[in-house]
Amino acid sequence: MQFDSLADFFNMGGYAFYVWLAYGVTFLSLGILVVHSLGQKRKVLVGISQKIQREERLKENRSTK
Amino acid sequence: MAEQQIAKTLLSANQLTCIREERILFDELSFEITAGEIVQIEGPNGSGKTSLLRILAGLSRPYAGDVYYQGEDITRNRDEYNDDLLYLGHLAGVKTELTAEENLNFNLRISGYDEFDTRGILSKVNLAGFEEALAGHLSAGQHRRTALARLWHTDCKIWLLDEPFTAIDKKGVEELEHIFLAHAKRGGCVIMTTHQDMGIIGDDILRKISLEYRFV
Amino acid sequence: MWKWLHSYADPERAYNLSGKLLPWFAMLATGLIGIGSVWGLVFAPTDYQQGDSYRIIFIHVPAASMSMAAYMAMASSAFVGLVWQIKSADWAAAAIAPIGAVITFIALITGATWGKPMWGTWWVWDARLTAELVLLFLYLGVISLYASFEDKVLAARAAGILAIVGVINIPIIKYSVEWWSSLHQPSTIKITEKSSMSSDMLYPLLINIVGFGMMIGAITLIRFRAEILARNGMRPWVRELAKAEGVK
Amino acid sequence: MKKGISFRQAFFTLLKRDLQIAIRHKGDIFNPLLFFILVVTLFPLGIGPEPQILSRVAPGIIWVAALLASMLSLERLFKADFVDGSLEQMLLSPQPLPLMVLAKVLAHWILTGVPLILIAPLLAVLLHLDGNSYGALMATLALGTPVLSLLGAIGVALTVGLHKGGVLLSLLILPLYIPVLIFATSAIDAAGLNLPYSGHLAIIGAMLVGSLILAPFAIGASLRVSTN
Repeated sequence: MQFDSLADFFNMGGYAFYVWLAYGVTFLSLGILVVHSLGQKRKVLVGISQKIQREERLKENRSTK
Repeated sequence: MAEQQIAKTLLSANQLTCIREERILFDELSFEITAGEIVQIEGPNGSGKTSLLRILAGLSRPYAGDVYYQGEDITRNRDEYNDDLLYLGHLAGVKTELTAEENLNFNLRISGYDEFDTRGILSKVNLAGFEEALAGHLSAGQHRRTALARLWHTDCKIWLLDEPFTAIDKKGVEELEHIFLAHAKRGGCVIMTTHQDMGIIGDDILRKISLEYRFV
Repeated sequence: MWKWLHSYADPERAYNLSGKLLPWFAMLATGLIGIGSVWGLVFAPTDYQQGDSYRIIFIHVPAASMSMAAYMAMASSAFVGLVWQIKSADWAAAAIAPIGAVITFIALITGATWGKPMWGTWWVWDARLTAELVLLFLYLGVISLYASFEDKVLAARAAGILAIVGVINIPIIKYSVEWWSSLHQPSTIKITEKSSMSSDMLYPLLINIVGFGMMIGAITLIRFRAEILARNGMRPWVRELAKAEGVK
Repeated sequence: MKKGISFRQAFFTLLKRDLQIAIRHKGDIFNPLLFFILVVTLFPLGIGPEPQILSRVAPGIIWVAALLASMLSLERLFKADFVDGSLEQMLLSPQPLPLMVLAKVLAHWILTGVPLILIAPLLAVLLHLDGNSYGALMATLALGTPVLSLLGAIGVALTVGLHKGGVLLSLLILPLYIPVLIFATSAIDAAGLNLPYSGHLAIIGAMLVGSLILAPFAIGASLRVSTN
């Protein structure tokens, strides 16, 4: 353990702003990337299921004519 | 017997699948085209006629499947295949800044011919007198004829023609039909898409490949 | 020789295989990055020259090294896709691009926040930062080219060609930028990690480098799976998945 | 009806056609040149007219303007051919595609690169470029602008089928231009200090050879994707 107290740790030897900015930006952007990537799958599947419904409506239209 | 068949097969499509915008246009389409055949690809708009023609020409890559020219994959011996292929798309490939004569001259030279009578060929497609007119000033039909003129001077066996009769008058269509028949008789083949009825080439000669509009 | 690759080129198999791999990558990534970062932030000794500001190194260096590695991975995947016409490889390349861009962005930002206390300025036209900036442009080029094509099969092929052109140019760009910065700047204001790093500093760094690699792998798998689904919307097995999802 | 066209003849046939079209369409030659001149004249207005400052930044300004002009003019390299179908015909001609592509890029360079090289000394005078640097300026432009055309053509070939070109094109190819810019401007700087610059030229020459060999294949592959 390099730091005597929690306050000391957060202070980062006076470089708190830079160190926490760097770590903050890193984990924030990684988090956004992960969430966005995870969301993609659902978006794609919902898009496809909507397309299937559209196609079925089209088919019904054709067969009733 | 079998050997003879192979020798005569010019082009064969093997399990072609084409997908556009996540829609299947056709799948696992296989056929063989032998020397002397005139083939019409038919189907409603959006059924993939042009796509099929472009795949056969090697311009588009199918989602799956291959096209074979004389038993070899066309993507492997492209230069050789192109040497025996004449493709005319719905875009004419005619430069508006050049005259009809210059256009034909260029098209023939780039196809590899070095001796030809440009004016004679142009007069065959009724463009006599228009040799020095800029293609941009020609009418739609004349513009199209400038591109079609190549058919009168070629030894390519495989003709792929996308809507060749567009903007061509009745007499012109007849002339084209004659040249198709002559080409087929010489051992070539013609594969085309068209919505127009043909007068001379009857259903007994014409082979049809039908595509359907598919929803899924 | 490449037959084994072809069997995984089947989209459904690739989808299932990557689904099996994903938890391992994700676990390793979170574990390693967690250990490495805590070790680096809390337990690693303070640098006697740079004080605690040097702790940025534990994310800056992994991000910087992985940004280049991700580009290589993207380009090699694109190369496989182009030469052997394997579509899954094209999709994998398309999946890596945005991740690489984010990693490069992180390398730039952490470089700047490290530079401010060290050099007294946020940005220096240092060879490595400049090369990193150019790399970001290359990534953005690939991403926006991919986004510009409506037909994603074509988009992946076009982006693949660009990635390969980029990978041939990267060494030239890197070399020229290094040469250029040595020409214009005294070499005193370069970040130089001391080769004789104490092992207490080195281990967390190495752990984080591996962790970043695993993380890129994990996110690539996530995006790759979504990409497979999007490109195979007409296949029955995808439709089943979509129907199940649509009911929810 | 024998086929007797050699590769050389096919190359010059295409080259001649492209030059002929450009001569009937003069705007394509003059507009990029005007753009080049305009960009260069904007800099003194922005920076100030002091000769020392201008002569210090002159190599950079001329080269950056040359990059932009080359990129702008390249946008039209394959566009017309794509729109009227000539591009498809070129891809289907029995001639090797990289050769055809090279002919088109060469025609384009003759039409836009050469005038740019010829006008550059005039602009260098306006920017008070150091007297010793003129040789280096011309040499780097002569060796460097073909590299720009070849690399740029890859980007153009990739985007020719897209509706939005300009901004995307710059994102694709400007990063690739960086090495040329670096070596060319430092060659001019070195010449200004009376230092030898043959090493720089050799590197630019190597880039030219490398791109002459590799770029036509990349351009060809890109065109096949774009016309798909």
